[in-house]
Amino acid sequence: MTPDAWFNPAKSNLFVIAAILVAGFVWSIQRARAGAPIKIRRIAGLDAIEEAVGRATEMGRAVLFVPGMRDMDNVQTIAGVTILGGVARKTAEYDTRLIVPTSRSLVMSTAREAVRGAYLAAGRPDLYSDEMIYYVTDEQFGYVAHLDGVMVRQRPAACIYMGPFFAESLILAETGNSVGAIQVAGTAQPQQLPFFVAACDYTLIGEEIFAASAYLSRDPAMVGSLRGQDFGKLVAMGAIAAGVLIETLRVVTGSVALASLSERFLRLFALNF
Amino acid sequence: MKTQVPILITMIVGASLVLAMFVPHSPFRTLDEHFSVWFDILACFAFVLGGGNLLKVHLRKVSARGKDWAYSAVTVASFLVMLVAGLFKLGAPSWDTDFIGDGTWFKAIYDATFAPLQATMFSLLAFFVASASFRAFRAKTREATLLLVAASIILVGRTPLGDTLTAWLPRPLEFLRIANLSNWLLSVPNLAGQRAIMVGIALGVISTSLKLILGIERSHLGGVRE
Amino acid sequence: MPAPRTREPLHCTLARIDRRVIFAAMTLAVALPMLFHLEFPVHPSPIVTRIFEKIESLPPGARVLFSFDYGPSTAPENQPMAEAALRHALARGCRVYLMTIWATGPPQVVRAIDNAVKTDFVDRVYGRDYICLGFKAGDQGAINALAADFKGMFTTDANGADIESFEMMRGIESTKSFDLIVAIGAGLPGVKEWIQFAADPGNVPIVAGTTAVEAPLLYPYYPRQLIGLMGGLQGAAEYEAALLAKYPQFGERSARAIRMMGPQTVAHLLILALVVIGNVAFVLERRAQKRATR
Amino acid sequence: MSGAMSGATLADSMILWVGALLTLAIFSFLYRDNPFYKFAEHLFVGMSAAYWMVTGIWSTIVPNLFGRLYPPSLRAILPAVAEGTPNLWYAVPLVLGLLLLARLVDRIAWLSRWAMAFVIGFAAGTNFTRYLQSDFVGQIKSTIVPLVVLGTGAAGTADGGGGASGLDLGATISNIVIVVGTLTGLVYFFFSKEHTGATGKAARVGIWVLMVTFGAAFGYTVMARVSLLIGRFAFLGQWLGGMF
Repeated sequence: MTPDAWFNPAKSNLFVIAAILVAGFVWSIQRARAGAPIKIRRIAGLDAIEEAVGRATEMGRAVLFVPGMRDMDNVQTIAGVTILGGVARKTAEYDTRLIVPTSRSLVMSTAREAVRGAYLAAGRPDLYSDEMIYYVTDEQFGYVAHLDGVMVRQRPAACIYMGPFFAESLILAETGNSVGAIQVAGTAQPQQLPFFVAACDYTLIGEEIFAASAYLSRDPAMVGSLRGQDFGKLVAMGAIAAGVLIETLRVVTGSVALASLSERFLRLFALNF
Repeated sequence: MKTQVPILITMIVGASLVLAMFVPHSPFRTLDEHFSVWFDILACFAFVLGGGNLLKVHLRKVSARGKDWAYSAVTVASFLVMLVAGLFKLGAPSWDTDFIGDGTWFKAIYDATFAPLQATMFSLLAFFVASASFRAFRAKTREATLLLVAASIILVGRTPLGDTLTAWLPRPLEFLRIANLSNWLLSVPNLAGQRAIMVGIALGVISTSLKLILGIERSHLGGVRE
Repeated sequence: MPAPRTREPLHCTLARIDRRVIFAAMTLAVALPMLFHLEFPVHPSPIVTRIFEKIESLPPGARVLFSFDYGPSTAPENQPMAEAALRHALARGCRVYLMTIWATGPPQVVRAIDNAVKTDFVDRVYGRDYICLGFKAGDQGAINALAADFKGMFTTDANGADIESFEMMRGIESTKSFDLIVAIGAGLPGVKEWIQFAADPGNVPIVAGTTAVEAPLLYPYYPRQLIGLMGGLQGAAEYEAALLAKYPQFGERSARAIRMMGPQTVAHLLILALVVIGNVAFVLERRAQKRATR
Repeated sequence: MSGAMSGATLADSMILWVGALLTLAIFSFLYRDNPFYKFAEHLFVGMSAAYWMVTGIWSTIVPNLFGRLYPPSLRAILPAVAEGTPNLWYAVPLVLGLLLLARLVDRIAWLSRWAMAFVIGFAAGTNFTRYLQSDFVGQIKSTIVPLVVLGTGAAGTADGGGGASGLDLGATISNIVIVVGTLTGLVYFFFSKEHTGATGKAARVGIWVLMVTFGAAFGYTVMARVSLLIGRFAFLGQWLGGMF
């Protein structure tokens, strides 16, 4: 490869895979926009958010929303802020107090835009104030110490954790539980999922957190993108199934032709073609 | 201006970074690296924004003399002390030395307060793990039972006791020894689960990125779709 | 359950247990074994034994690169494993090269030198038998660069002395020049990056030690890409046990993880007991509910 | 443990004392919220915010912004960098950074969106490629394994069953579990199909695999957390040992 070429041939397989995925997404989105009906399965964790906000309203207590421990360069954080928009729309409709402490000031800025937009869309811009969303500290456990303090002193009726979480997941969920809050969590950090699954009432597992904004908005283009995600999974499953079949036949038959086919097939998924 | 320009910026920056993977020609070749540094710089401006906001919130509480205002004063004071110690490199022999080098006030405060506070908050987890085990890890369903069984095998398998408990198993049943069982659990079913989660997350990330680049997802801009 | 009318059912009593009782139990489960120096015999498992055998097979003078990729917050887990492996390599007469790609790592390297080299191997000469290279920024990029040109990245040792002035640095071109990499890590960047950027591309043997949290993520690499793995405190204790069986002269100094496994085991048992009690309460409660609705 | 205090300077023992008292203040939260915890919490928040701000300024803004925009400005602080040539491209992050601070002034706060748009675009672009390569394509490749393993002592399985010839039963079972587990796990995440019928059954198996994964993670994490607590108790022991 010459350093000044306009295309890197070592990445041509990745280019094709990316093109297939993107085409699948765009096609699904276009079809949805054109009005093709798309069914989406129930995601219990997201339905629970409405229930949680409703309960906070009944009890006259606040909703605490935690968008995770990373900055806006993390896609999970972006997903978290998008879900926050949906939550804010509900708290605006029900006139329920919303508390959003953040551990990054960029997240604070973005979250303010999202919440302000939601209150406007719900027709209650009068209820919005910047003070609902504030920066605490970038330090993981300093932030956790503050969140614990907020929970025991303000006793929110609902705690919603959406975004990237690390060791603190259990401290938050257990403290939230001790004040009797209904808790909904979602993260794509595999190591933290068992703690959320065990200690919270509802948990969005892995990919589900990225489906949330589409699910909440019910906007055709967004719902179409979920279809695109499913298409991607089909591509992955098909590739695995085909590869496993070739490999198994190779081992069973010991054929040389299959060995070279299997090698070529695996090369399609090499990081440097 | 308020919505269209940001969407355009996101689109250009995002799309050119995706292209950069396939196009080694300049300027794409070094785009990733440069944008990373730019982002780091922006994140540091964000510290200033965050610090400003923190001061604003707590100074307001102090001046209003509301409930717990004294604690807000603690936050303001500790923030300013740490800031001055660090920015002016107090205690350092000269300006060209490390801001957190030996002998600086910044390091002394860090060692005395920051480090133990952080480690202690971290170790609180052991207590919460205990209370969650009692309260939350219940065999309510078949799924929950599986989680419990897997966790128990690892918990016992990773202690000297587990070894002793199953060391009597004869050779043909060796794979049932708890150390072997926990190894298998980790390297086989655990691996399969991790993979399924990883591929799913990758698709979620790709989809979200694409929606951002195409301008479909804009709720972070306060954008109700027009 | 035929409980006397005057007493409340067992599951109600259990359900009312305050969190603070559990917290107190946890405190005692850790503090008492520490106070009374409770110890259990530790037997090395295969995944740890393979590391021991690998280092045991190295000839005197072999070059071993140690990377200390962790900070003080996980030192209780990582430090004992790092020191045990370091003692072993020195006991075999290997030349050891100590470095870190974590900004919080240098104090840990210094501690290992104080605890292991300067107490058990006073005859070893700095620059001939061991060297402290210090910290290199750049995360996995740094590993990538070391795999191409080692001395281009480390132009000096940790004290700023010219790298070429040390006898043991002669002939070191890249990470391929080493006979073994020992990566002790606590997260990202860490063992995974050492495998991906140095061990795999250069075909350099690698052994590792990690925190318990990281360990499950590394199993996919064992045993093909990773010779052996010390996972968490138990992994460290197993290595110490293997080391002491062959080299009893290190004694108490190399039994820190074994000592810590006492409270660790009791705490695990407590957690298991809590899970069991919680589930007993749950079953009783469900049974009582069924009876009430019948 | 004890004896660590011998030869310690006054500053060292002060650091130890403050650290020990703050450790106890945080632990007191386990009993209930109280003024000591509140003090430690507010101290932690203020100090750590300043810590990150100072670290960001000295380690990034100074060398990477000023150091590249106008290196001679750093002659007194970072002499090694001061000889470099100015790179005017770094005016862009400077401008974006200033736009970000516009948020502090209500009238022009919307300007900060431009800076945020850059951050979001950066996130979208880098994550798209990174996840495509190592998590999507990379994981597909690793899952392509034969469902039948021949020979003995094949590496990669811990149970090492199997006979002396022919089929390696242990490795075969392991590979089948890996492939079936991964595929059914993926089925669980399907959004456009309700979990009924065959999909439902596959998703059911998928969730079992996920639960075992979570159990393994739980077990190992418990172990790590307990080790850290032992470390903290050892620290308190050192402090107590120094007192007597």
